[in-house]
Amino acid sequence: QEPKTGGVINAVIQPEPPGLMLAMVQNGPVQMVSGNIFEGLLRYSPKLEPQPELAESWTVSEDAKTYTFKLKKGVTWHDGKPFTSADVLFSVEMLKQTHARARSNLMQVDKVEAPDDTTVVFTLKQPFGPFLGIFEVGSMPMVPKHLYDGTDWKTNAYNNAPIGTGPFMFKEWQKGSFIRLVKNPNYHEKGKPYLDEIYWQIIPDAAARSVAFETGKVDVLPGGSVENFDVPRLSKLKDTCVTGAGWEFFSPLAWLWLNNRQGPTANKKVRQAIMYAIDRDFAKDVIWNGLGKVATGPSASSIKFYTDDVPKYPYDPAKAKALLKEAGYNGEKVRLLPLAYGETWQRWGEAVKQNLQDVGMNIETISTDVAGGNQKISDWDYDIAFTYLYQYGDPALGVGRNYVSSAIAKGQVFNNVEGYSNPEIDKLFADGAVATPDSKRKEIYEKAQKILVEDVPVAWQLELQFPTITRCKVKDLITTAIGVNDGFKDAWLDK
Amino acid sequence: MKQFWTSMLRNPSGLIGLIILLLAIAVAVFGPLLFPNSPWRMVQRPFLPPFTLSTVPLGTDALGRDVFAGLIFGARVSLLVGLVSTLVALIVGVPIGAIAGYFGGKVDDALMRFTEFFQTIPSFALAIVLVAILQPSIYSIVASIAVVSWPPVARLVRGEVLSLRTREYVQAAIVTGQSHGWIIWREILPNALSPVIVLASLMVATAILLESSLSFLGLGDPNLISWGYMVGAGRTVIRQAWWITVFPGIAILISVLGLNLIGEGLNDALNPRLSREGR
Amino acid sequence: MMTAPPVVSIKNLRIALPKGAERPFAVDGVSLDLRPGKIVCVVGESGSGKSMCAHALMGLLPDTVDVASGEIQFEGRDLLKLDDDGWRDLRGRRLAMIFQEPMTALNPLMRIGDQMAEMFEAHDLLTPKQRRAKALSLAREVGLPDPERIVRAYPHQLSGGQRQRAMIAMALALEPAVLVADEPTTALDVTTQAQILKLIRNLQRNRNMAVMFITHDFGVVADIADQVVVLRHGKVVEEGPAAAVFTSPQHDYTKALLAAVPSMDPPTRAPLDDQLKAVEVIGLDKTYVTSGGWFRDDRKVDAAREVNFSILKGETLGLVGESGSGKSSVARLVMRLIEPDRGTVRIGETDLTSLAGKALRAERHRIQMIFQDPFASLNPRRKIGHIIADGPIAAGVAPKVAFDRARDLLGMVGLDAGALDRYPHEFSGGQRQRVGIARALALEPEIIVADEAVSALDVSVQAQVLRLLEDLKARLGLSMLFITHDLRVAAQICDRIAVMQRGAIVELKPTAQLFASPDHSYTRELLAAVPGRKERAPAA
Amino acid sequence: MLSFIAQRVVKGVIVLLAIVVLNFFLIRLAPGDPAIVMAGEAGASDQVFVKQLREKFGLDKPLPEQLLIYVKGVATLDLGFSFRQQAPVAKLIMERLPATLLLTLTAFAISLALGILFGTLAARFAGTWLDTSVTVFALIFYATPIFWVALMGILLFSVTVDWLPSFGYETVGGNYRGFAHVLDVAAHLIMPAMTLGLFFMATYTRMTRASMLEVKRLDFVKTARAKGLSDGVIQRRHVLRNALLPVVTLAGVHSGTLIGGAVITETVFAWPGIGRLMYDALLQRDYNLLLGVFVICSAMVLIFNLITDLVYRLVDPRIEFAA
Ligand SMILES: Nc1ncnc2c1ncn2[C@@H]1O[C@H](COP(=O)(O)OP(=O)(O)OP(=O)(O)O)[C@@H](O)[C@H]1O
Ligand SMILES: Nc1ncnc2c1ncn2[C@@H]1O[C@H](COP(=O)(O)OP(=O)(O)OP(=O)(O)O)[C@@H](O)[C@H]1O
Ligand SMILES: [Mg+2]
Ligand SMILES: [Mg+2]
Repeated sequence: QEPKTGGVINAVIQPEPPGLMLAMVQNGPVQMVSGNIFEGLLRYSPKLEPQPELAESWTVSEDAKTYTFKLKKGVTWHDGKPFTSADVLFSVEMLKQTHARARSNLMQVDKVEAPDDTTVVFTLKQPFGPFLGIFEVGSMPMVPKHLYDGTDWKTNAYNNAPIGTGPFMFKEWQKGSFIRLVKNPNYHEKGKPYLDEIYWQIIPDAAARSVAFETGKVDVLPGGSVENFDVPRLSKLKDTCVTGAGWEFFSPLAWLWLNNRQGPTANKKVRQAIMYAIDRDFAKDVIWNGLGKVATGPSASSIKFYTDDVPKYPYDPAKAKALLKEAGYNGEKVRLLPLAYGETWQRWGEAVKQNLQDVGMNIETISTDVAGGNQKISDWDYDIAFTYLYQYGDPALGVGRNYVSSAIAKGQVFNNVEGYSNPEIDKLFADGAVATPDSKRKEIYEKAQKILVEDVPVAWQLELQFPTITRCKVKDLITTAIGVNDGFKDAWLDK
Repeated sequence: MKQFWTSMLRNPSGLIGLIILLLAIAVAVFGPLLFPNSPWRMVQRPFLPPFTLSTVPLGTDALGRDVFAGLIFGARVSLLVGLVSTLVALIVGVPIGAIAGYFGGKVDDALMRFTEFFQTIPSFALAIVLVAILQPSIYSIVASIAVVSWPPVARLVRGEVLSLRTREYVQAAIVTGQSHGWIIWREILPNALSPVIVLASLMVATAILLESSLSFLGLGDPNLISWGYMVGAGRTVIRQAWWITVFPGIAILISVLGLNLIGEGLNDALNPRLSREGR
Repeated sequence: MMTAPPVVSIKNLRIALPKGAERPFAVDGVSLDLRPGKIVCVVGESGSGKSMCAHALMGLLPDTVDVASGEIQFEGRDLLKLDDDGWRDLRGRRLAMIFQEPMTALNPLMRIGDQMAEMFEAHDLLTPKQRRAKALSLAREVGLPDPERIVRAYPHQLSGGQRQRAMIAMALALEPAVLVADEPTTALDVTTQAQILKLIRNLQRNRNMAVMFITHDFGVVADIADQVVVLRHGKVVEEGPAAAVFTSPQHDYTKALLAAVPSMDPPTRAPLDDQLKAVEVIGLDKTYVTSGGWFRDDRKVDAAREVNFSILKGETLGLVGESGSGKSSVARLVMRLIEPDRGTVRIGETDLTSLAGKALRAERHRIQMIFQDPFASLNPRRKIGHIIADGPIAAGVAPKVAFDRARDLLGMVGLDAGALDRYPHEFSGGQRQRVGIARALALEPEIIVADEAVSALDVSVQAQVLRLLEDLKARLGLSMLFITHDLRVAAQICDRIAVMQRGAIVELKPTAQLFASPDHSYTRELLAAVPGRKERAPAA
Repeated sequence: MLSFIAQRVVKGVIVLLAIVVLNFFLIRLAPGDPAIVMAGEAGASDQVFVKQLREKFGLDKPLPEQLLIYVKGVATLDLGFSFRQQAPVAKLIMERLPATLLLTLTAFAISLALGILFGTLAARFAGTWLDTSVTVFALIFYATPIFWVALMGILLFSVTVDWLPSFGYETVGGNYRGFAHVLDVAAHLIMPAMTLGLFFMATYTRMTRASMLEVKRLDFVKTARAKGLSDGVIQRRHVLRNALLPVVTLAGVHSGTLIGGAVITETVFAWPGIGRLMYDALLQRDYNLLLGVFVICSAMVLIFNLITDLVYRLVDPRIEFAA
């Protein structure tokens, strides 16, 4: 079908982004809105293959240590200034200070150079398998040097009216109400974007969001904007399309942090018992409405080098009880920290608590808001805690960080929070990141997965799926592995 | 006393309110004995509509838990929160009000500034912040409800004491050489009690509402089931499973209504002057 | 003088009280006539049904009571058969009323002038402008000072007497045929009362109105009545021309009432010069300061200025003066219920003003107080026994002993021992006042301060209580500070009298001397204003 | 009158200052650290990064110093900077304040108007079925949790019949101008304002009823009847005006509750007011913003109180502005 030009889309954004300057703040909603304004060097197909965006083409040296990007010509910022390699160099420097993930991704980079206006060369300290996977807009957005260089970034006026190279330009933000983006007439891909305007509606209450969709006030509900319980009902509305695509890059995986340092969960048998005690199919079918998959181990099935040839933990309360007995557990209190991300997660916490109580564990739920929960997790002050994390396509980016002992550090809510420490695993992940070719990496990672699943450092639960719900007239909304976060440049309305 | 009960029982609204409250208390006290299972237990398939299975007469919620059992156990928490937080508010508010009203002058001034200060901060907002800071638990909820509800008690008691203090029988107690504590306790407070009791009955109602609002915002005690929690938990699925929210909602409505009717009845029974002339 | 035909004639009126009231009929078969140019005084004790008669005549009976039978004839029709519109037309225009409490009978949120103008508005008379002009002239007619200002003032800006004048102006606005006045002067000072009585009398004569005047004060009756009707328990027990009722009362009840009115002739008393001083008050000063806040001037009232007096053992000192002159303040200062700004109160050798806390509490039993209001002075939630025994128990007497003594005291004040276990509301006003006396005596005080101790009681009860006090005082050798605004009472009970005006004692003399030859002009004014002085009730 | 206002303003400032100090410590007591919250949202965090953020926010300084800096700011009407939202707190609040004022004032007007109307009716027909039904009607709204009424309202008026919009302040992208815009906002306002207003209506209904019955017994009403005034005039001019005095006082005291109640209403109806801003700020530990909202809310309560006091003083001549 031939795309049609024109039209306005109303999408829901939740919660209200704290700002739109992607280089400074990077939570979900910011990415979703700013993915239209800013761009990265690359995009990724649903199969996680790199595709050109601001970089037209790229080459990798023999020793896999030098990556040369050729930038697209004729790209301009929204204010008309040209986009050049100087902007890339500046962005790398700035992101190292303001963007935690970019900072750790770029740790491998020895130096970045710009031989000319349209060429950028990254030289690595050592080969880094997943290096081509760090260039999408959320991980490394390009920032206009001419507006930020030499200013106090955090108070720069353009933070509130960001200037990017993307298909849409920032127009208006009524706090608490909506954010309005308009078409970039000078966009570097001719004919795109098709839409005239995007309204991001800010509706804080989940029930109100589904009503807004139902009554036709919004056309797009990005993943996670309504409670799962509502998805089946909304999908049945007429003229409504649902897709689970657009999460391949993130492949969110949910698990329970188990405190490996102290308390009952320091005992491997107890951790295994927890795996057996939890009815994960129930969670998938009832709490997530059948969306997603039961996780088999530390890696989501869409991630490179995934294997399901690992020990299995089916729902088996009897075995769980036996293991607990073996471990000598007798009723010590275990604190469970659910995730304060809304109803679904709360229900899930209740179900898990009930499962664990059924096998004789003494569970006390600790309730906190997001901030309080993060504090407790980062202080290692918990026994069991819910979380879900993105995997960023490659075990070296999103998996290893959760299990290697070098990633143990107080004061953070990600990485090795559980305090698992196994020299063998440390070595495997260290090798895996720099090994070539891929077949070698595969071998290493499969071994690591087996060891981890046997040890149960954390209790893996589900590969999550956040369906995007749209009116069927919205076409080609999701074309890449980061879905709605990659901007609406391909989307069009079938009127 | 006897007179009080007869006038209370003769008053239709007071009677209805009393019946409702007694029923609710009976449910809270004896209900859980009939339901030995935890209300959190997932007993049936989720979203089972009410009146389909006699074992779960009011249907099940999103996880397949018995709504009826939740209602029964919830009565305990909701009433407990209502009663205890009111009690705490009285324990704080009555002495402050009594001391301010009795001693007057600078003491009064200081205590009333203090009270005003608490009244200036929007109460629900303060309650939210307090619960969030103390971490949601039954104790923090009771404490923060009490913190936001004692100022009216203090003001009411102060007002009463202020006017009672100048009564001749109080002066008589002073001139017969009785101590301040005795005078406040024996001569003043018993006579200031009736408006306080009326206020207290309304405060219990307000506290139940407050608890439900906090639960609605996800600031309830995660280990205890309460009506507010049930409404909050069910609201996202209100479209496909109305019963999850409607039954606890009605439970809240009826108990709050009952308590208000009691308040009305108490008011009529304790301050007969007002109601006598219904013209 | 020919007797004119009555304008109003109440026949056999009977008003039923709701079930459970103390008696079935508030008013039981009352008949009386009102004639133009005549004042009919309705007298009787509290609760005898006086107000009910008045309200029935105005059609303002509360909903809870019903007219059971009878009729009220007025200008050829029976008022009791009127509908709401009929009443509305008559009220204000033909029938007008003045109430007892000038403080509360006016709407606090409306200007005086507007409230007067409402009288015309209610009957659709005149234009708004004329109404205002009329209000002004009415204000002038009832003798309100500075009428231009007064019509624009709000009720709280007027004194009690001024308010009552405004009420009268309102009642007279439409020249009604009948004026009903329900205890219009009871809440006022003697001096103000005298002025208002004179005003009513004059206006009524000029306009040839029929007046129904309700009072319980025989002095007032003696001053203004043409006709007297005596009510008791809702029934008329005696009726006749004023002179006849005063000189030859027929009914026993009337006789008793008249006998109970204290005389203005002080009885002769033995001098007490050789006694020691029981109380000595030196240079008491007290100024009430009502804080006006940070940016406002404080309001100051001098309640006591350089007050000096002493009371000898066994003596009764009277303290008289009009309302607000500072009598109660002096009493409270002497009792140390409030702190003096300056001055000393000495009881025997003890300086009470220098004590505080425990030490003060230990000395308190030596001086005790009897309060004015028999209702407000007893804690409604404590039994009589406790009320009396609490003081001794607090002073360290064993409870058993204290209760035994309380029983004796009840006997002494004329109540039986069963009263110990009952609550105050089960007693009449007179009985409660006896309980109050018993409480004061329980601590075996040397001095008793009685602040208006009999003012709230009906004359007959008042006489009994006064006798009781005299008797106890003599038996126990007490001294007494007796505060009253009623000079008749003071005349009967006091050895010496101090006259207070605006916080200062202006004259202090032995009673007989004060009545015979008052020195200060204010004392003279007070004496002159006592109602019923000329006619002099024939009493003991 | 001016000095009265001045006095109240000075008192208000002192109260506000106390609120600032108390809340400052209260909020800092809360577990949770804005730096960690933000770092977490960035998708990864390491200690260097968190430390940077803490320095940026000034959270590394000792508490008393932080307080001093804050109080100094407040004294110069500078409520600080919200690092999360990358904007001055005052600006963020001012963006939201009009919506909240519109909502609360409308709700206030609705509750007062309906409450007085129903209270008058109930008092007029006290003891009859009308009295009972009015009282029960008002009570039901009082006894039902606000969020519940809101949800039902949305179900009924937005979903079932689609008469009223269910969220927001105006039709986004509607580009209405002039009167059409006013109508649009009004349509959005009806449900939230009603929900909030109906809750408070019950209190005013009862208060008005009780107060009317009380005033009716007073002597001056008898005086008015003795004048031959018609019942309507007596009710309006004499009874109602006097009966409203305690209602006015109550209304002032209530303003704090009203603003608090707005948190839930604003959440359910996506009303872009400061109630929601506060709740979001709390969840994100946006200290400066949270404090700012508290200060502004308390200031609003103080202003409400001042206004009711002024109204009271204008209505009741017995209370004077100056001695
Ligand atoms: N509103 C009422 N409802 C019921 N009973 C009443 C009411 N008002 C008065 N009574 C009763 O009616 C009787 C007569 O009362 P009324 O007011 O006429 O007495 P009064 O002679 O005017 O007394 P006072 O001198 O105290 O004013 C009393 O027994 C009183 O208790
Ligand atoms: N607590 C108080 N604060 C301020 N002013 C007061 C106080 N008590 C009394 N006053 C004022 O002091 C003055 C004297 O009052 P006091 O009660 O002593 O008079 P009184 O002679 O007993 O009058 P009454 O005959 O009416 O009882 C009055 O003007 C009164 O308004
Ligand atoms: Mg009377
Ligand atoms: Mg006095």
